Amino acid sequence: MAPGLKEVIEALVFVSLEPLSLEKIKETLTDHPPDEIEKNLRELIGDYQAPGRGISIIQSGGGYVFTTRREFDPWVRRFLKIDRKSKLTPASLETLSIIAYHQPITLSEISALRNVDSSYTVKTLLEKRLIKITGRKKSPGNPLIYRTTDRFLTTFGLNSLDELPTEEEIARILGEDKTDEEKESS
Amino acid sequence: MAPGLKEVIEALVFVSLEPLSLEKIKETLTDHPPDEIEKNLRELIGDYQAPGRGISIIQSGGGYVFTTRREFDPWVRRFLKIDRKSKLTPASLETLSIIAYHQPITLSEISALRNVDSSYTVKTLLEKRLIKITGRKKSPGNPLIYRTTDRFLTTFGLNSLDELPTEEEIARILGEDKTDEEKESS
Amino acid sequence: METTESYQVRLEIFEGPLDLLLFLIRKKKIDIQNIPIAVIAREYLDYLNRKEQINLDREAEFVLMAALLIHIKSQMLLPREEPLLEGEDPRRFLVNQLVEYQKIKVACALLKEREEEQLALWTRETLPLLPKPGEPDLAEVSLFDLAETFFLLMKRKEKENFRVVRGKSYSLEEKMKDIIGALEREKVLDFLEYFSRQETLEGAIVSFFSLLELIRARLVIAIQEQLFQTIKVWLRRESPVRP
Repeated sequence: MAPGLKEVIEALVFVSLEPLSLEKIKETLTDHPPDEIEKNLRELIGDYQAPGRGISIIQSGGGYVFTTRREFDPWVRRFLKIDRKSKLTPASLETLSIIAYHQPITLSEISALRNVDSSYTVKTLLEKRLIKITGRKKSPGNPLIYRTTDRFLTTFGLNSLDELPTEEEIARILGEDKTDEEKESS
Repeated sequence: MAPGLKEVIEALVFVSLEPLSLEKIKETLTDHPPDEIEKNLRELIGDYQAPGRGISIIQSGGGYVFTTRREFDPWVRRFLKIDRKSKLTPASLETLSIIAYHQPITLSEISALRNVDSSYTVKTLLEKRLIKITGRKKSPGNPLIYRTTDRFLTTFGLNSLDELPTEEEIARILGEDKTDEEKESS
Repeated sequence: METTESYQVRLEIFEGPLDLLLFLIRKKKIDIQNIPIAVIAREYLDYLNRKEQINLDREAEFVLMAALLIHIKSQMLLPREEPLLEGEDPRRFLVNQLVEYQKIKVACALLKEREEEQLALWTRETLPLLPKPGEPDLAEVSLFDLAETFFLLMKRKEKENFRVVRGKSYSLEEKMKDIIGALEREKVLDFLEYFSRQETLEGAIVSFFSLLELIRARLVIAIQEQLFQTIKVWLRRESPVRP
């Protein structure tokens, strides 16, 4: 094992404000074999999982990032004098889910799926940088199209869009609901 | 020793936006005796002084703050260079937006619009190949004229410059608040 | 007051007509693939009736859905010579929409759990200490950032009373006359609207500078109460009358 490699990785994850991808670590440390880097990264994450730590490294948004540990949330909030981090409103969450699953998507397609004019929530999501405009659709009127951002991924602790709840998961939950209802009515 | 106190302090130093003073820690953790807090803080700092760490806690600016270790500075700098290469500063973004909407445009026209000498940002954008020189203007001094590149289009997901969001579209998105307020107050 | 309240009712309880419909279907334990449209239409109308005030602006989507339900109901009551084929069921479109919406609702619930988890984790928001002061913060930008930056820049320029005239196709004088003309007809001009009506970007920019010239020449009064809000323009008379 190259001496100091784990420490270098620790320093890099720390200076990166955004989740640091494995590719970027490898790109920076070209003089180390990729498998050495991966091994040391795993060790580093392991070190932080040991008891007695206030911070840890999580994988989110396609990379690695330092965060405080969940159990210290009350103290952090007391310290920062923040009651609660603001949650998304149901309307925003609904619109965001639609964009996440149907991207790239236009405003009128979003509104059609929700059956509600969604321009206001789309604007809010743009402002929160959870979605972005990425071009135009080749269709009459050439409407702007929207996609989710990397910030969307980190907000939900996802590494990529592939980690969104799958059709099967959704179907299973819908199925469970149904059997519950049947039980109730029987 | 109070269990978890060291970890809480670690989490607080980590999230603090400025060097965290001992007083502030004591203010937050009023349910712990001050000498316990001091003892745990010292232990925490000691933990990070052990070999094999890439970051440490130093005393600076009237408080305690995380920093990367001096010996990893070369790697950190190399990383930041790679990390920042792919991004734009606010100044670059401003300059790029002017070129996008006003092309073909000369350097002095850009500088006039920004009220700032823009030769440095123009140079950066040229290096990033987001803009290119396409000739000279037939005017006194024959200044060079700039245009955006195909790479600019792909970066922003556009097929052609006609697809840039129009004033109407941006106004509509940014102006949504207004109509809502009007509706509500009516 | 009522408007705000009904708006909140809608926001907090039902995100939209599909949400309400789904609620009624679940409450009645109805199979989504085979909705008894007469029953559900009655339930839906009952709900709308129970709400004391329905603001048509805000609740237009709910009313539209009621109309759709009644329409489907009438279609289903029409006597037919031959029974409907599966694909011709007038409920088909609505059912498809509901099925898709139901999936989104589940996805929402799952994402909400994940959001909750993430809310308890705190990341650092400041750049770590480095021996030399860093460059300004960099950010990845989207097309929206690009466009927004430009238009905000243009707005800033306007405040600086800066005059840039590009392109020969637009004359400042003509635009100024145009604005004055519009003001004489309409008394008050919503500048954002006027600005949006311009066919080209250059036309829009020139209209901005024309407005500036008019303000500078003390021919008009322009007021913008807040950033992003529209600018209202009045002709200046001896004693300007503000509405």
